[in-house]
Amino acid sequence: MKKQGRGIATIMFGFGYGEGFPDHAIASAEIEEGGKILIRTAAADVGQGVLTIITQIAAEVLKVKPEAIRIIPGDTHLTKNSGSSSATRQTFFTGNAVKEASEGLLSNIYHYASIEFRSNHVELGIKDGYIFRNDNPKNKLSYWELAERVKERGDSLKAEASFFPRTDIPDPKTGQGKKVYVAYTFVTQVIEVEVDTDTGIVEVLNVYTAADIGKAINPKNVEGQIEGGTVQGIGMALMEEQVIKEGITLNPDLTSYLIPTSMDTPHFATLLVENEDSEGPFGAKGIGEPATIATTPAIANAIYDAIGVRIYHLPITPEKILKALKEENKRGNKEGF
Amino acid sequence: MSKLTIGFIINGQKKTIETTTSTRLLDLIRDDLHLTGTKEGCGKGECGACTVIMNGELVASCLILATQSDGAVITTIEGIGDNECLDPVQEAFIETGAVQCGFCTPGMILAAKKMLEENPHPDEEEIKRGISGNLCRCTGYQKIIDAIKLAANRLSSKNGGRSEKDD
Amino acid sequence: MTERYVGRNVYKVDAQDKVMGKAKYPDDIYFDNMLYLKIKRATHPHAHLRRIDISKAVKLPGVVKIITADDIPQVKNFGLIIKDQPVLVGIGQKMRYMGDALAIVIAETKEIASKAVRLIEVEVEELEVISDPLRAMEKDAPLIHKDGNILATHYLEKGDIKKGFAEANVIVENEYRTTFLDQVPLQVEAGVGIYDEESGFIKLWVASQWLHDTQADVAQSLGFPKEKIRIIQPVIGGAFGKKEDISVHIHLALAAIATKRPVKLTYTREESMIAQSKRHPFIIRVKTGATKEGYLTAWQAEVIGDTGAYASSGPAVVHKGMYHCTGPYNVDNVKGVAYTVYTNNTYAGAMRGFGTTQMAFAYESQMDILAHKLGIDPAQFRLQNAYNIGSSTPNGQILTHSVGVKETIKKAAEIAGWKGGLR
Amino acid sequence: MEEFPQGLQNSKDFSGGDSKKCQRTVPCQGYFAPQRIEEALEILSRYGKEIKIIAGGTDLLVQYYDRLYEINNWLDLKNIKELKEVKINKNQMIIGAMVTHTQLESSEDIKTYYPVLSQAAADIGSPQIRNRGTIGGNIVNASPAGDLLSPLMAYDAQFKLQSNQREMIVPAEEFFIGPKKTILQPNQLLTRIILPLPEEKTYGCWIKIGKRKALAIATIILALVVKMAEDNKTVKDVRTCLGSVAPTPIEIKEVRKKMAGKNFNQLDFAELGQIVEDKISPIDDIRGTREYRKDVAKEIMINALEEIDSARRERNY
Repeated sequence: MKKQGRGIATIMFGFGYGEGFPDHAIASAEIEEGGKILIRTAAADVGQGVLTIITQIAAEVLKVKPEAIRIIPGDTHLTKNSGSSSATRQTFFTGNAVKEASEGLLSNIYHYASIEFRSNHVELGIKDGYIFRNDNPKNKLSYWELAERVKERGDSLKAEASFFPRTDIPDPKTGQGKKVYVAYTFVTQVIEVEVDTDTGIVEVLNVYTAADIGKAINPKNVEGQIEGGTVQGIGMALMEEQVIKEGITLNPDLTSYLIPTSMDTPHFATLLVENEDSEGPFGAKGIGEPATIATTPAIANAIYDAIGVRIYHLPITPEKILKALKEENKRGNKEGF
Repeated sequence: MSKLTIGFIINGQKKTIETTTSTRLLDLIRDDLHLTGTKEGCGKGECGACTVIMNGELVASCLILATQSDGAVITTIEGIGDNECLDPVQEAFIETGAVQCGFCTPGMILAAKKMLEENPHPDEEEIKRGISGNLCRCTGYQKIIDAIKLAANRLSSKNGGRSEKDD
Repeated sequence: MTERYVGRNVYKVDAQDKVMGKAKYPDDIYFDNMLYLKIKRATHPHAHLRRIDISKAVKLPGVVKIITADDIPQVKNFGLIIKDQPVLVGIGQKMRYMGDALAIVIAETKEIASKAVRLIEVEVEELEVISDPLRAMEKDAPLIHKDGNILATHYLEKGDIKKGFAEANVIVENEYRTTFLDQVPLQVEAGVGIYDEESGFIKLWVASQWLHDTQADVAQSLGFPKEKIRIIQPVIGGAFGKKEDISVHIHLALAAIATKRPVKLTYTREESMIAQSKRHPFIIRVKTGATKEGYLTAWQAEVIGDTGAYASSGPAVVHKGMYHCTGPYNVDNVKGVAYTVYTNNTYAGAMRGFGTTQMAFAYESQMDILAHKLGIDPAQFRLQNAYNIGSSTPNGQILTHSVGVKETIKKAAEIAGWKGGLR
Repeated sequence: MEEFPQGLQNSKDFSGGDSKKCQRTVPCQGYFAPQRIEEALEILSRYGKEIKIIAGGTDLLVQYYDRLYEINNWLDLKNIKELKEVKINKNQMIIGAMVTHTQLESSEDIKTYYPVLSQAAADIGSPQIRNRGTIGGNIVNASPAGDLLSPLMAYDAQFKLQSNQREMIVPAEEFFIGPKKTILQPNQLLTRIILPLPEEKTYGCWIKIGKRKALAIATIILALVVKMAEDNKTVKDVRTCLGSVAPTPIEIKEVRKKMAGKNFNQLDFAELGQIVEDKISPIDDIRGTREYRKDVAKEIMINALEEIDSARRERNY
């Protein structure tokens, strides 16, 4: 018999390394020859899209098209430390560093342009990579022309910034601290499942997600993180387990360690809660890790809702479900305590 | 292990190449021809990253001996689209955000292309089945499915066909 | 102010290269005259290495060199937090899990390297294999590392836990267990290394989630100045925590130095799963109290995290899990302890959620069980306990801004058509 | 900026191939791809155990992953056209050993006469695997979880085995002797699969339980084929074949006794399910426990009987 159920889970995730661990990102922005603005950062794009995010941030601040931004691949000798692509920290940390570096570069553009135009900053306008006096917009200088003039003055048009917020080391006896993590991301998922009580097989039908991410720099990217994280969560909940017995892995390949396929993916509906009140760039918070956390418990709760038994050991395999149902039939009560 | 010479057509080019009896088609494509868009994710036909089209069929190149490709016609991701003109499936992958780490992408695009050739108007279940031999660990598949729907729509309107099926 | 690019679905800047198959991942890099490496790995999960015989392997035509621990006495252990992981296990030293490296085989082709690995003979003196963290914590358990099997203990204490449970009308207590997971990034560990004799530079093309940290670890292990280790990031191919640790890096550097030729090492999927980090299995014992009106009063958690044979980021993972033990809910009285425990399993490190993913399974199950016991709608129960501005986390951090948790509960319930009547 | 070493620029130039004609390999040292069965048998007789037969390669290359060099000689059947045919000969269906799962899945004849086999082929692995994997390979590999094996047994399949000395035809049931073990001799080739054309009122049901929906190796397989008498009510004969519950695919013969001659309406499905559960003795492995397999065997037997019942009733109208 097939039974449907619905479960909810709400999670928090304190992101960044936190706990007083030095956590910072360094980035620079410079006008380079060939009509590009070069951003240097060592932030690793593992697929999550940080290079796209910082392109958007730099383009926004510097008022140029994203195509004008160039980012070089990470290289210990050409880029400075941006910290790791982990701890859900890159949008917040490197995003802020790139924003500040871009703002620094913009300030320098105003500074040198005000010398060229013999004006003060408020009289200057900026559009699409050009700077001009508002009273005479036709007499304009591109960033790259300005960079040439700056070079003639023996200077260069660039800026570097770092973002290095403080956190506190928690008291070792109590774990208490004033600011242990820079900020928290919150996610709620409601998940609907169908359980086949003959075979114990669970199908995840629908996933509804609301995520408090402060501000989505790129909404599609955020959705992609949530969908991908959710499907990893489906794997954790229902099928993934590296079986290590007496130190030996019994299933060291993708034939026997199963991850979800396209056939296992559910329908998604996602809503982003954007209060824009975080200290991240444009109010953004991280989503990488929080995207996967709520899924497993929401599925566990949905299975309980469907069949009235609860599984305490992951993954919730068909055999665990059938076994629990059998025991449940014998006992005839709920929750089991 | 013995050495021998084989010939085949890959991405429209004839090649004659010396290989061995213990070389897989995947090794030939990557190590000898340096067509590195074809990836190795598992080596056991489970992940689909090594997918190519051989003699009109979608295949896992890690499960084929190089010698078995003698006389075959092969298309890899490098044989699809170019800088000036991407394939509609490639375009759709970019537009819908179907690319994250990108490692599954070449195989996924070939699977999608092949499916759309055989079934220009797939519904969602057919799409899922068509790419079920290609694992993706990043996207949760949804944006990939969206991309294939978008490409199907565009291809069929270009061909004057009917619009996408409801699912 | 409306933004032009922020908040918009700008196309991924690297997507075009990826859809065309042009993006260069670590395994896609080739040099002329390149050699291939394979690693001979442990033959037992817990044993002293007594003898390693490479004589047959070295004679195989096409084998250029085989490096064992004897060849590299100067090389030091590595590790993300604690330097407890050997580059190669030497004679008289211990192998602590099946992924430990015993020898680096360098050959003209992958195939020859694979053959040669199988020709290496190893003799070991077997020790008790500790696969269960509860066994590892027992007093008579043999030590995997000399300072004890409990690598780290962390504590959490807020309010008065006794008082909290005294105030509770309902208490639920359960044990939850999670298992080893693999991150399964589709690109396995791979890379290419070059040593430039003249400048003394080592160049590595290896994916890393944190370039500069990896550089520092490689440098300290090899005894090189940091600036002589240059790491260039290829396109990564997925990570999810698995590419924080050292994998091919030091072996590539050693082989490049030894041969003065470009060298390449790509793990098999099997090797990646056995040798490289896992998600920690947690045993979570948790006790939660609430009033009959449905407000949480006390939360107690004990966590045992199996970190396998080496520390990696284990101590940080396990206690971060504990620090999130209550989820986003107001609880005045919290108590916790977290043990990070060595075993002879594959070492566990970072994976998406860093300990909090395992913990959420426990706390959100507890919340559900409580809601059912109290007869309160599960969404409503979460909503009435969820953080506000001014709430205090288990660490006692007062949240001053950006607390949208209640909004997420309301919105998720709304789009799901949750019929519970949230207040 | 440090550039990545590029692929082709740094490597050997292969453009030399353009001027030459696309060459085909003739049988040569280490790799043989004959065009006729007789040639293949001749090569086999010469090499015996020293040659590996390769059909689709979807099992073999997994098995020999990372040590393909251990195989010195390959006999590739890809060029033997007659092994790729599906044809009806009088009252028999003849399927060549090189017929792929995709061919099986899409063949209208197979779909009509042997729906259980057709569905089993459709449920194998993935498109990539179905395009290469063959029925002959699936049989010869003899995995206890082999998807096609139970359906073949359920349809009373026979296998034609040929050597250059003689040929023989064996029932599927006698072919499998253990996990990955068959009676096939090193000098023999499985060339054809022979299925009797089913009688008109034959019903079938295919159930595969795996741990995920695609690319799954079966935890348990059930192929149930029921032949009804003219009245469409009386059971004439039945085959209840299971996979992944024993070292070889098996038939539960006790079900035959219980069902034959009975009116389908009066069958006790739960009892029949229980027989299946009682008669199998599966093991615990990574894909499922013994207990789970026994429990599920019963349930899917009941489900299969229900499905056949409703198909049967549909045909009455």
